[in-house]
Amino acid sequence: MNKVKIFTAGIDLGSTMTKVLILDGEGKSRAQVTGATGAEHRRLANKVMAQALGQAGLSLEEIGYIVATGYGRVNVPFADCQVTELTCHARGVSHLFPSARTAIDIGGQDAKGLKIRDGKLVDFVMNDRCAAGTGRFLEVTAETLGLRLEELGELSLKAASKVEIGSTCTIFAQAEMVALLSQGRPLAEILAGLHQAIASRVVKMVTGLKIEADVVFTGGVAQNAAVVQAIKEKLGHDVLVPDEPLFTGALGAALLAREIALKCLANGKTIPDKERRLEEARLYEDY
Amino acid sequence: MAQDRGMDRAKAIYQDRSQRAGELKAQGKQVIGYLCAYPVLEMMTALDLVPFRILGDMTEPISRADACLPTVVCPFIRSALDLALKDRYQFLDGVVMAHSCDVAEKTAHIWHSYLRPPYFHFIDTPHTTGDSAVKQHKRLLKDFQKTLEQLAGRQLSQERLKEAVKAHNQQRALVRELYGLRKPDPPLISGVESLEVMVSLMSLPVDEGSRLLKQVITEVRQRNSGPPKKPARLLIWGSIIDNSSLIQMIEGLSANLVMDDTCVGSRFYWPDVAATEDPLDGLAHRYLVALKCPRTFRQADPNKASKDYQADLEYRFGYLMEYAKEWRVNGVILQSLRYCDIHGYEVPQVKDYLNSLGLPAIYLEYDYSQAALAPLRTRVQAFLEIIGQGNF
Amino acid sequence: MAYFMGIDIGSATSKGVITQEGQPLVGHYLPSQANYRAAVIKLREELLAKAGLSPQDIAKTVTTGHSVAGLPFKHERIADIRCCARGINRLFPQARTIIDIQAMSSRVIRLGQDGQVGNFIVSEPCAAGSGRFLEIMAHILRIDIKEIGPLSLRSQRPVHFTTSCAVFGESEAISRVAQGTPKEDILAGVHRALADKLCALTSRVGLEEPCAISGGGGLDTGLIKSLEDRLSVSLLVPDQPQLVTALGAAIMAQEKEKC
Amino acid sequence: MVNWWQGDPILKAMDVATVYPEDYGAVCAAFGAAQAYLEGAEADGFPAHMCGYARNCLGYTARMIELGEIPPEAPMGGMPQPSLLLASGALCDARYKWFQALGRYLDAPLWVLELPHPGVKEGLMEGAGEGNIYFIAQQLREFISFLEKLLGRRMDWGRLDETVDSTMEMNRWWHRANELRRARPCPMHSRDFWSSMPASLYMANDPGETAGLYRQMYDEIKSRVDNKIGALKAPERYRLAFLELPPWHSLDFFNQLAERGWNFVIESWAYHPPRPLDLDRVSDPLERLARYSYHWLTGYYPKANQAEEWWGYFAYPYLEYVRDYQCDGVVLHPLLSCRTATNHLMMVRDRLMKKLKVPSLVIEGDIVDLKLFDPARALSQAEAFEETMDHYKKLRKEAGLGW
Ligand SMILES: Nc1ncnc2c1ncn2[C@@H]1O[C@H](COP(=O)(O)OP(=O)(O)O)[C@@H](O)[C@H]1O
Ligand SMILES: Nc1ncnc2c1ncn2[C@@H]1O[C@H](COP(=O)(O)OP(=O)(O)O)[C@@H](O)[C@H]1O
Ligand code: SF4
Ligand code: SF4
Ligand code: SF4
Repeated sequence: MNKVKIFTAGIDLGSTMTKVLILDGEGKSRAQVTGATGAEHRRLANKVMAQALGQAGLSLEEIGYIVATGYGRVNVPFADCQVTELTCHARGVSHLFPSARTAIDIGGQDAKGLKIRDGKLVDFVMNDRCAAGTGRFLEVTAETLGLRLEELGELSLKAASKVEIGSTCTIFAQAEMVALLSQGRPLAEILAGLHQAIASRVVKMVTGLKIEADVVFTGGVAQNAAVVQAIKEKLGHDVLVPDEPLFTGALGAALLAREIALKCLANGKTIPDKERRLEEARLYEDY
Repeated sequence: MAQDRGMDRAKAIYQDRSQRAGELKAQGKQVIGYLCAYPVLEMMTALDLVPFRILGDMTEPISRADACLPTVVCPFIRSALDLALKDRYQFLDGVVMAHSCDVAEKTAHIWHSYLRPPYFHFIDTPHTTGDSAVKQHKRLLKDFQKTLEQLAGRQLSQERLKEAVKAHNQQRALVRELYGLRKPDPPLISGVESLEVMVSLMSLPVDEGSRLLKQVITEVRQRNSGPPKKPARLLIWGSIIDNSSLIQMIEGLSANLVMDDTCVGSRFYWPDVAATEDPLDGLAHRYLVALKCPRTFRQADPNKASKDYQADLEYRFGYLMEYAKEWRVNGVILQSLRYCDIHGYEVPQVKDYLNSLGLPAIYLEYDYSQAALAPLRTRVQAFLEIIGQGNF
Repeated sequence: MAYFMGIDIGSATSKGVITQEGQPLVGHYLPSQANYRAAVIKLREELLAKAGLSPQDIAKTVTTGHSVAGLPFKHERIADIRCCARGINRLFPQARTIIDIQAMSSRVIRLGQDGQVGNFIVSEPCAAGSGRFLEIMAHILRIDIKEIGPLSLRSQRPVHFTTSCAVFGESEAISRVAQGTPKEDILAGVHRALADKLCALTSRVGLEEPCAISGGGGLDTGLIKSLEDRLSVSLLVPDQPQLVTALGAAIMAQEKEKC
Repeated sequence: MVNWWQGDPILKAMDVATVYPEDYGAVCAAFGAAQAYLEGAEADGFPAHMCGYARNCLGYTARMIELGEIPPEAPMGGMPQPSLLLASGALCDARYKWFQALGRYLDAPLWVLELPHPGVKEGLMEGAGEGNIYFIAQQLREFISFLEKLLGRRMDWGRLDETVDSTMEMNRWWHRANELRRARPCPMHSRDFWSSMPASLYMANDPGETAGLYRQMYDEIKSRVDNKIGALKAPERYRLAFLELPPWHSLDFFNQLAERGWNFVIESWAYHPPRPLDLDRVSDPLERLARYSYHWLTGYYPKANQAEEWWGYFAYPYLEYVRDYQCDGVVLHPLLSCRTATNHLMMVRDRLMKKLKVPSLVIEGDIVDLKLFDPARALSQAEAFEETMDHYKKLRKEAGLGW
């Protein structure tokens, strides 16, 4: 059935970043593009999509099926269907690492743990109410210190020891950090403390799933080597990180899109063909 | 298309619970507020007192209650107390509370101290179900009867009490009939509508409630505009749900909520009171033993020297399997309000039981606020995706 | 003639006041930024310059707020709650309750006689209940913090904000912006949410009138309005609410000197 | 688990050794070993807001069963696997729910003893007290027949009689020792109370021997009082009450307050023995036990009723304590994981202020979970609270309250 060539796309409209990934007829990645989901960019998810289409040299009509996921999935007018980021991440993770049984994903505002069996999501935990221990923590840090996000991890790995960060509140951890700096604590050690704080919060949350190897770590924060290191230490064993952890959700979405499309075709049905408009996406419905 | 007049009325009462109570008071009736499922309604009804269930209001921010209750207790109770402190329960002629859970017990004393209702009684409902506990419960109900009689200014005869038992049993039968209409696929009545009806029943005198129920049942049977068919048929278990927005959120996804085991729902109405020579015997037994809430300690056989965990689960949660079978449930939502201990401790055990039945379940904890629902939606949707994984 | 200095080292701004004969002479503040110590030293210099005084002229200095090690001048530390109470007492001797809204926390103080702390409660460390929430919102809406009060007062239809986390509140606001909700309605919603939190905090120690406001949050007219609505009282608002604690510190410096 | 002398004397008289998981929870917390067990319980799906003792016990038990032996890292040699679980319905839901939840791991029979918690007015209705006592005694009888079956031996009633008496004797000395703490300066700090109270509450030893120890303690405290020796090195500047359970993992916190002259002179009502009760004429030992435990809970009711305080057991006693021990202030410790020790605190705070003009400081934390307690934040409020205490001291003088 894989004879049919069909392009599919996944769009992961996260709280912080929008990610689009397009798969070609063979199921290989043809384009992947990210954009910030900032206050004004968020509405422009279509721009990121358009860029990805440009990269792939395709038009919207040529994409057989589009799955939207992430925080802003609920209203993406050019998607054919919405699937939660939990399912999409699980799908992406098990595609990249068929041996994965646990996945930890830390994004801009959420952190989640996924339990995967035979490539399928069977259980999960995620944060709510409080954004402590998420990527936001790092963004705020970078902003306060005038550093780039990419620098945080490496700097922190240089620390000889680490400072204990008491605040759990994302927003106040920043203030605490400032205070520590003014006490003359070395930057690297403070950063090490912050990374530890994120890792312990997330690992504590994920213990609720009874972690089993292999553990895969994804999401934007997985690009930060210090968090990866801290999570390894807390878990007491290795974790696998994809080459492009940011795209795991979008990849999962595109893979699901492909599955759905192929299934429809195999059953002799036409792919659900609803009208697509490449226009603004909304975050959540008004209700 | 038939006009859902009973449904409309139920909805109207759900939206403004105190209005009818006000009218009844104007007619000279006394309205007694009660918290939880444990105050014995029949005794109030028999003395011509109108039992009125005290609920919270999820949409109203809690501001006054924090002065007398800490923030680390169940937000439903905090909300109910908060409303009272804001004079929203001022119309009550009396209040009766029971030792349903720890927080409810303590709140009873706080309520009594701060609000000083004209009549107040606390029933220290036992927590075990052995013979001595049932006897103790009966004795406590006799004390309750004494204070109620004082309030009503007359004696309670066994005949009147038996009549009240009948009236309430009849209402329970009607509720079960209504729930029966959720068995077809798609169900004839949604979870949201069903909750609205339950809340309105708890705001009306028993006969009036039963009339409303009959009307609703007739309408629902005839309607052709029920909920749409959806892949998931869910059962919801757990802490009190007195506001439809959680259910609305769930039913806004690809699921119908077809059955519940919660306190403004089947848990409250399911068991009947047995007709006994002394009606207090039937009542003492029904409210302590037959009513199944995790606040009561029950186990398969207390006298056994060793433990069979599975048999114990079967004994405690077996009814959930029957619900699941009869209502053709394919997934269960376990929910607990944050800081609700009695449900919290139960969760892993209910999960064990549901696992043994092969029924998928998800646990949600929320803090009784509208804002908490948005993040829950992703969870519920992911759960529905897990149940329906074959669809991809 | 004796001069006294009070310095309040806040997490957002550091503030200083010099008093003369028990009356405020000059006040000054600057951002604390990343280095409290540097901020304090600079603040002190600028404050002295503003008053045209030299360090020797100051009979005693009290610092309050964050504690900073190794300050290069003699000073005594006193808890900020006490200083805040003294400050308000000097400005509004009739006040019985203070709602103090700082960047990182809020507190409600009941006053005893002579500006003594009668009772108090400090909010939990959560940004959703402090001035920080306002800063975040100003940032998202791309407006100056000074504008949020006047803007919010113009709102006709405040949005219903029920979020319990400042970070999520931020996203909620962002999506509101995306939906085209007017800024003033978003701000009024934020003010209401914050006022609700402060109201709950207040109820834990009880509100006795008259009630005064202090801290940087007191600069926000929109927040004051929401608080007044929520509490059904009218509030005493100092001209420079953010300087109240520093003023109190200077007053404490004088008290300490006496005994 | 603690059952306030309902079941313990019975177990003692039948030679059943007892182990108390709450006590062990405090031990794990003090040794810093609790965190892993708490996480274990969470991993098994128990919500994090539940009782720290319970989660510690559940996590520990899960690990013990998984290993098939006492975990090697367990502090003080660990807790052995029990052959009977005796739960108590007194004071909190958590406790019988928690032992029931142990059924996931343990194959041990479980028995629950209830203690009625009437309201003040309801408890004082005609016949109510006797009815409740009858119910307790009846339950104890049922428990004994179960034990006899389980153990295959008969109750030695003579021995039970003695055990009950020595239990009461033990508590009498312990109570008297605590009464001495009214002295100025107070001769015994809460820390000493917490380290001595387990002997009374967790009846692992012979109550007769314990009575001797408490008696010695009484003598020692008495001589301190006679010589005006206080519990602190520093002069006693403030006398305080601590409500409810302490942060077992951060007891150092109290030393820092002690340096400021804060003496904690009285604490959690629920950890204190009942006021002595004359039961000499009651010949049935079970009835004596029933009356004794019931008196512990409801002994304050008549006075609470007079004072129109409808929360007779958890809120009212503090009105008496704070007055009798002449406290300047109260430190309240709401526990994120315990409703029972927290429910009443706001109300107590309010009543103490209204009736006695005594202020309270609220410090949030937990008994076992150290992540929830921030000593630095708490200490930073101490200075301002001193001013508050000074202020109310003046007001009390003005109001003629006397201390
Ligand atoms: N280069 C990088 N190095 C380290 N962290 C990064 C980098 N890029 C992004 N991040 C982190 O990733 C987060 C966004 O992750 P993402 O998975 O896209 O979240 P979401 O789906 O919620 O938008 C940011 O908050 C940031 O902390
Ligand atoms: N002009 C203004 N309008 C409204 N709010 C303001 C203004 N200036 C400061 N604020 C508020 O005051 C807070 C700072 O208060 P401040 O008392 O200085 O805090 P801290 O002492 O912790 O530094 C800010 O978080 C902000 O919310
Ligand atoms: S939800 Fe739980 S804590 Fe709240 S009243 Fe019900 S049983 Fe009690
Ligand atoms: S503590 Fe901080 S991160 Fe947590 S809810 Fe409050 S504002 Fe949000
Ligand atoms: S009283 Fe509190 S600490 Fe004690 S067992 Fe109950 S819930 Fe746990």
